[in-house]
Amino acid sequence: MEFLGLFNYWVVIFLMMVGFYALISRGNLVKKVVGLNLFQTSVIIFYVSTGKIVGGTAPILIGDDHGVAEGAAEVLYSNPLPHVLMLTAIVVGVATMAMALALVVRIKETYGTVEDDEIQAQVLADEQREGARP
Amino acid sequence: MSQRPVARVAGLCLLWYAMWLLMSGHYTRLLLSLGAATVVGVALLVTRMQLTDREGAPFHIVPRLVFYLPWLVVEVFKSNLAVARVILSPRLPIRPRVVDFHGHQKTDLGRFIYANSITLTPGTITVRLDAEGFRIHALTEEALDGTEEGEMDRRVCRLEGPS
Amino acid sequence: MRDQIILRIAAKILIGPIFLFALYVQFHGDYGPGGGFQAGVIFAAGVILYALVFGLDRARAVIPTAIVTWCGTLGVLIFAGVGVAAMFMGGNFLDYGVLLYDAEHAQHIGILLVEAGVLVTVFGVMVTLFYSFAGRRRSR
Amino acid sequence: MEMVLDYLSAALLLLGSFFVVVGGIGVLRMPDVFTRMHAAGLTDTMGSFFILTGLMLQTGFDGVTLRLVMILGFLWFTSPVATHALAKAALHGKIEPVVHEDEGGD
Amino acid sequence: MESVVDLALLGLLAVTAFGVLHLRNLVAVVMLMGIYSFLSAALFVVLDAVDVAFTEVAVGAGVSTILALGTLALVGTRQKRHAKSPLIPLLIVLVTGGMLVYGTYDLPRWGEPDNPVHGHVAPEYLADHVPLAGDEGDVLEVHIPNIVTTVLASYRGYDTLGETTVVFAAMVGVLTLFVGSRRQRRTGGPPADDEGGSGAS
Amino acid sequence: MIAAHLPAIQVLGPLLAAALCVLVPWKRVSWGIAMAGAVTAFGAAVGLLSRVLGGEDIRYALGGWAAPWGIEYRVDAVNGLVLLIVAGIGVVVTLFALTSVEREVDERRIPLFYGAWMLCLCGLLGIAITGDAFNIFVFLEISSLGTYALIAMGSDRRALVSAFRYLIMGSIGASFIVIGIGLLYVETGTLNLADLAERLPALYGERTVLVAFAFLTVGTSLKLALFPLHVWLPDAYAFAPSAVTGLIAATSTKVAVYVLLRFFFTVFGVTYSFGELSLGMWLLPLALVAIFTMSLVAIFQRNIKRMLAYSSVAQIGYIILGISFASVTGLTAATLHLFNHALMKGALFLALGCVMYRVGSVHIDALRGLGRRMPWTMAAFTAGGLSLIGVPLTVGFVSKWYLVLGALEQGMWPVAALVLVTSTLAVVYIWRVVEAVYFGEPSARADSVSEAPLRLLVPTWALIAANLYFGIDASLTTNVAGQAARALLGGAP
Amino acid sequence: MMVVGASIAVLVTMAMAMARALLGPTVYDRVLAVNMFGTKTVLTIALIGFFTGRPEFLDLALAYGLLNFIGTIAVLKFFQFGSLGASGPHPGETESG
Amino acid sequence: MNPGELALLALVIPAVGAVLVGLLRSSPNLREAASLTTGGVLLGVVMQIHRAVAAGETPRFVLAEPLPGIPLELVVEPLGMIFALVAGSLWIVTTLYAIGYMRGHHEKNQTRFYIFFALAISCTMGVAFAGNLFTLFIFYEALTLSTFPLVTHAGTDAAKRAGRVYLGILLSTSIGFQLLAIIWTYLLTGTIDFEMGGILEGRAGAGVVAVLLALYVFGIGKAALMPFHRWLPAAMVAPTPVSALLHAVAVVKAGVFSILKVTIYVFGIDFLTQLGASVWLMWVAAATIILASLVAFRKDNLKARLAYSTISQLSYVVLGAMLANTMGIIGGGMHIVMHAFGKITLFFCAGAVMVAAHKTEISDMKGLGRTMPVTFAAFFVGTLSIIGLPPAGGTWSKWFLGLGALDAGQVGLVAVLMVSSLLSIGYLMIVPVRAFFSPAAPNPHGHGNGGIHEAPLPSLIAIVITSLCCFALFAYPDPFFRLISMVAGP
Ligand code: NA
Ligand code: NA
Repeated sequence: MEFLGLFNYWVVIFLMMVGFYALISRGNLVKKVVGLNLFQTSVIIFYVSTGKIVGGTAPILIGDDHGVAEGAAEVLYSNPLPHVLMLTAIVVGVATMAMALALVVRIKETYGTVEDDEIQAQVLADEQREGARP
Repeated sequence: MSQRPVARVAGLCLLWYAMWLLMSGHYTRLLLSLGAATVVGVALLVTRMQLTDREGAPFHIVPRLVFYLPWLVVEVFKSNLAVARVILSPRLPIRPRVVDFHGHQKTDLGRFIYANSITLTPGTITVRLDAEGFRIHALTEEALDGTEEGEMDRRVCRLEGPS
Repeated sequence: MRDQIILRIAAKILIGPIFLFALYVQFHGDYGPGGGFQAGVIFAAGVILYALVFGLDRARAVIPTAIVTWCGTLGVLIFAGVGVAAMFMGGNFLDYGVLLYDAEHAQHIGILLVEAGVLVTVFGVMVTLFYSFAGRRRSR
Repeated sequence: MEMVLDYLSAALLLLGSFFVVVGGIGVLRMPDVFTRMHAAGLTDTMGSFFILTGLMLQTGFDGVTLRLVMILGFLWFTSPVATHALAKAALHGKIEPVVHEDEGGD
Repeated sequence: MESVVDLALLGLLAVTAFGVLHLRNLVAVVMLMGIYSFLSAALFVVLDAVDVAFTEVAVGAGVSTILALGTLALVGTRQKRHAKSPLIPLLIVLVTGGMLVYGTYDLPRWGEPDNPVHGHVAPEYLADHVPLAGDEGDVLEVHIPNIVTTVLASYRGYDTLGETTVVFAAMVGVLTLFVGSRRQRRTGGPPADDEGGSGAS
Repeated sequence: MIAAHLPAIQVLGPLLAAALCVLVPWKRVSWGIAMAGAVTAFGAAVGLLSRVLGGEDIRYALGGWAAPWGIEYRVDAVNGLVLLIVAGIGVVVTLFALTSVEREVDERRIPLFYGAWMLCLCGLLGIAITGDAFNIFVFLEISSLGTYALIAMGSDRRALVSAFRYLIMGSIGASFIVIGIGLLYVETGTLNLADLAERLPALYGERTVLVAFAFLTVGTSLKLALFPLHVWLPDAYAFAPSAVTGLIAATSTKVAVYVLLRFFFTVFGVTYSFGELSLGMWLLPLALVAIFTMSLVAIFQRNIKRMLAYSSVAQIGYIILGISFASVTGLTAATLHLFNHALMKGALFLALGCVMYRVGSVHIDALRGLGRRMPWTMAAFTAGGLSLIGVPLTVGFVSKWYLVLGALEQGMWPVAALVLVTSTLAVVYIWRVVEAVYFGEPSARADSVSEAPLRLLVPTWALIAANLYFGIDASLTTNVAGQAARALLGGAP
Repeated sequence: MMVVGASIAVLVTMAMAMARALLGPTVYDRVLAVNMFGTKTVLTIALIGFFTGRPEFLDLALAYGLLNFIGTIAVLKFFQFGSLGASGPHPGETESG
Repeated sequence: MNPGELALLALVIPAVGAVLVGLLRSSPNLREAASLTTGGVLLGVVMQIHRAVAAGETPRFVLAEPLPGIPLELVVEPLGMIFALVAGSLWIVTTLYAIGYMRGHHEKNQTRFYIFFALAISCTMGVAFAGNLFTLFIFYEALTLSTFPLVTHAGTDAAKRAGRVYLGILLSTSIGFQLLAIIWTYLLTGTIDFEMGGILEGRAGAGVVAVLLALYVFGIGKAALMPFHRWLPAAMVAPTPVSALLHAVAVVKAGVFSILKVTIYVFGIDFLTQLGASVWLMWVAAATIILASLVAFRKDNLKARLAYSTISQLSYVVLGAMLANTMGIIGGGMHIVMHAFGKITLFFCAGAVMVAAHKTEISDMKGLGRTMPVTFAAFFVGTLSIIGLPPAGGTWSKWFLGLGALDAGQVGLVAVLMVSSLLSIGYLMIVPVRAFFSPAAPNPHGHGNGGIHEAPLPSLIAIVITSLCCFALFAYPDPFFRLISMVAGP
């Protein structure tokens, strides 16, 4: 288990970077959004993994209905705080994504394409037209 | 077997509340009343969505389903074995084919059950179901045998009951 | 529409239990995983399945756009309203403990109410989003 | 009794694992999407059936069992629907099933 | 044992990520994105974060995928082969990733119970023994078994209000983009307007 | 009761207004609600700042839970001032929006517009007031989503593209911030800023803390458009509706700077940021390059909104320069410029909003000869421009004064000289406009326009008046800024 | 410990499904693989619950299956109609004419 | 009303005048009457203040306190009084001249012209009465901005280009160097007040003082010290009254005045002498004197030649300041006055020639003295004053500067002064001499000089007044001498 100590984090970092790379290297806007999603999801994995205690269990107290734990002392619970934070992060992620996708749709409707370079060409054309106008 | 719509909805409510109670495991007054409210609310919504007819709440076939399902599980097991053998054979002895035929079911619900039963048993898949009838994709001829025997067709017709 | 027999019937049977499951998840968040967010999404998923199978127009007829948008807003108001109520009853914003005489019980009620707010907003927003995307025609 | 249940459970899990893996192999080996659906069916039907029943035996009759039953029911209900929808879409998408040459047909 | 599943899931995640990077059929990409969410949800279960897993399944895998499909229906499914040089993005990613890896060296080892993160703040949550504001240092026990729920809805309820507001904000944002823009008009929406993206105006 | 709950009301006003704006179908009513939200926030900000200046340390436990378990609001001179800026600008620009937005935004979107508007404001105020690291992220996202929507509502189609690019950059920034916060959390177990500040000194040598610092810095810098991470800003400002440009130019980068200040000075502490990491050495050249290159680029812009946007990036450079000195004078300069730049850019963009309202373009050719047609608007632009240049008796001068003083204090007289020399670049780009406006031949379009309506002129001139007032009597602002600077260096949040 | 064995078996199958998803060749192959991947994840989650000793969270697996199903239907609707909003049968329609 | 309030009034009156001019724009006669009246009132007020100052008072008035400890303050001290007297008296004359010129030349936008003219005077008064560096800087900048519309008055591309040069050099030097120097001074001393004997003594070493002095001297771009002199010739595109304003009344005088003021009140002449920090700047000034004179030689355009003459002459004042001794300061202070009256006369004449004869090039003016005798006679008087020959006022300033140079032991500078005087004889005296004594150039259009007569009457009156003043200042320099002596030490 010892080597997992850092290895786990490294893999997660690797995942993050693949998403990040997709986000910044791809010209297709949808692909960018997907990359962003991957990036954010991986950040969430990173966070959640920090709350884990090996041999621990989910932070839902074992006991009676009212949360009065029977022998709660012996049970090791993982840290609930990262979980709460990441619930928020997931929701934030999907909100951002919805917004991004809506923008992609509108861009497609006005530019006829969702490829970055083709959009840029049209933006430049707009710019020139504006400059040429009396 | 024409139940009145209200009865069907009531039946759904009962069924759902039972499910709620089974799933819940916590029987406080608050949760019990929330459960009741939930069931009623969902029933209203589903009625508004027009989902509570004989297809959406097919209580009439439930008694006969008890006999049909065990048979189906056995059929599924048998065909699973057959397909597993095919997959594990080095030469992959498949002879895929597509077959069209009409079922004898009188209702869409019956056709639904028949089509799904066909698909559920590996080796055959209902690829189309419409006015022209069924179109089946079969992995091997043997897989098709079971269907063409009409055993399943008969059983589903019986399950469907008199229209 | 006879070629939709299988999906049609499957959806008819599934959608009710989906809603039920959503609310089950909502109200058992104290004891297990789940709560307003998850329940809201699952409830919305029920509506989405309905729309996928029976068409968007049909879904809009049953659950109008105005209503879901309204829900998306209402939930925020419920959540914030609980907080404001706490302020009026002498506590800090969102201090549920002052809502009832018994602080512990008040916490439970407060949590129940804010989770309801979350449910309503998440449901409303998710369905609004689906309506928005699915309801748009493709250009070119 | 405990022991028996444990062994039975293990046997069921093993059986389930077998079907699941075979289904996976099938999905890789089969030549086209339609034939692959049959293989995938293996994992969804007997694979899930044996694994879930095996798990049921590991716990008493309680909420967990109930949920396992519901999961199983759900999988068995939705799996053929999804498979059918897929097959129909594939046909619609002009995917011709690979059919054996000396097809007798009927 | 958890670690085997953990590693297997991480491996599958990596494969999925590469798939996303390389496939140019956007539907496949979106489906892989769904898979990515599913896999991470499974991972969350292994990491004892069942609530997160639930949310990831519902929000990440469910809603995101459907919204992405809805988008593809409107923008098409093929990605152009990109001509851009991958060097600069690669450099950025390598630097960023390198930084993070560098930072992990002083990170507490994964999963140890005596990490600082488990020693401060969280214990009071888990003991259901959180102090109230004020000088007296009173505590209030909430007695709800799912600590995540209590933290989410009460201790850090304000974050959750913010989060609900974020969801609301997404709705407002998407509606502002779709209401009254050109497409709507063509599909028989309300009367015309001159808003929404005529070129240089 | 109200006094005790001012911190909550500060954010709650706009939050509730956002929800209510969307619910009503009438555009004027939703504007009224938005105005009420903004005014509420402004009142709360004034109340909070006056209490802070009275020596009070304001803490507010949300949900009644003690920090660090619960989230707490904490107000000192630093964020008190930021709150005042954001809420004050919010009121003025909302006033402006009534007329401007009806011209630039589709009728049916207006209630939604004000919803997004209030969300943006609510988010910015939330970031500024909170004492919890993760809460910063949540409110950052609220304001960001609002902003993306607002920018995308610009009538030029390029607004969509710039909103998308901003979204991507903003999300990367937010993710970096989350990573940074996460690393800090892993090291300390807490999210409360004050608690973090207490626990971090023991961990100063740790590589993880360093990386957390780096990620927080880069993430925030993306949001505040610190050169060279500014690429999203010019187009976003240029193509957003006029009122939106006014709002975000005057507030959102300011709030991001505040976050940076908070992390540098309160959380990590000046000994770590500027002692161990010698942050000043990194920030100083960055700031100078930003000031210099961005001012130069501004000179060549023909879209005046974009010109001012580049100028904003340069002006952010001035703020960062002040921060880089890590001295009381430097921080006073930075904080002052935070406030002053909000006033000047707000005024300038609103003046351009007036032009947009009448002429429909802010291209330099469209502005030719407008000096006669729109004398009040153009006078406002000129006055704002003079402030931007740093002419005495405007707020711009006050900022420059302290900035140069700060530089000279460090013995960096070449830096001081450079600061002043670069102001002359501002002279160049402002003067290009003034010359076109007053000495250019009116274009056909400009020749037929009349002065902007009073409802636009009043808010514009209100900001100009503030530019002049705080330029002639800077005692209030310098006092608050000085107090803020000392609070930052003192370490207490 | 057979639970672990079963988990590994399921994970191996998931890997095979993943391979199919990446290999295609047609989009329908990918959908098939993804759907299969999803249902196998349901099993994985159920199994994880057992070997981590907290099997009471199976609601999660149920939700999983549900969303996997809806996702698959959405993809297929997308392929068949090119849109998610296309009209379908009326729910009141029980028997066809 | 106490003298401090009077000082404020001196700023307000021209501003009020500007408003009046704006209100009366539809009636040119009333408008000009308003201009003249405010000019008269201003002169009266300045005289009042002078009485107080001559009596040894130091009127003060605090306007505001923009930055803590840094007030916006008016303080009238003798040097400022000199400047105010010059500007106040020349404004009326210039207005008078402008009335004739602008109408005779059919200029457009005359209202704008008078408004900004009045505003410029208001700013000039502010510069003259600035109580500290900050106030000085503010009015200095305001003066730049208020004169910009005058420089670009013609609205042509050439005018706009000139305006850009004007603004570019003046603003960039003032912001880049002067402001820096001010803030630096504040940092070193904690104050920016003008104090007799300076504020820097004991607060800064020789190196810092040298740098600071350079920052001030070059930062005060209005003094047109080379190499920051380009704005002055460029601004020649402006109408002649504006040139008069720039060269004689307000702008360049504000520059050299500021240099004197900074030298005396910030550095302190004793401190400067002691450090010798200003020696190299003396030579920069000397070089400017000679180089500008040489350039002037090569200009055929009369106004351009006068412009370079101004550059040269201003450096006399700078030189006086840099000498940093009593005689130098007296010479510099006196030269502000003398040059003002001399140069304004010359510009008035140049403008008169332009209005009446439509001639701008010196080579075209041969024989013109016969048709415009008054004008060229006045030009001759102005020339005498500039060169420093009796019986014109300029004699005094040259005399004191020479003494100052000798006191400083800089014999070389005396030589420079001599050479410069010779040069100015060469390039200035030649103009009236040719006008009177050369035969008229053959007229290409063939109708002789019949169309040419003297300048418009108001302009002519102005010319006569200023040239008489040149004589008067030779005979009666006492008021100015007394004032400058109050600050120049024993
Ligand atoms: Na089958
Ligand atoms: Na929960």
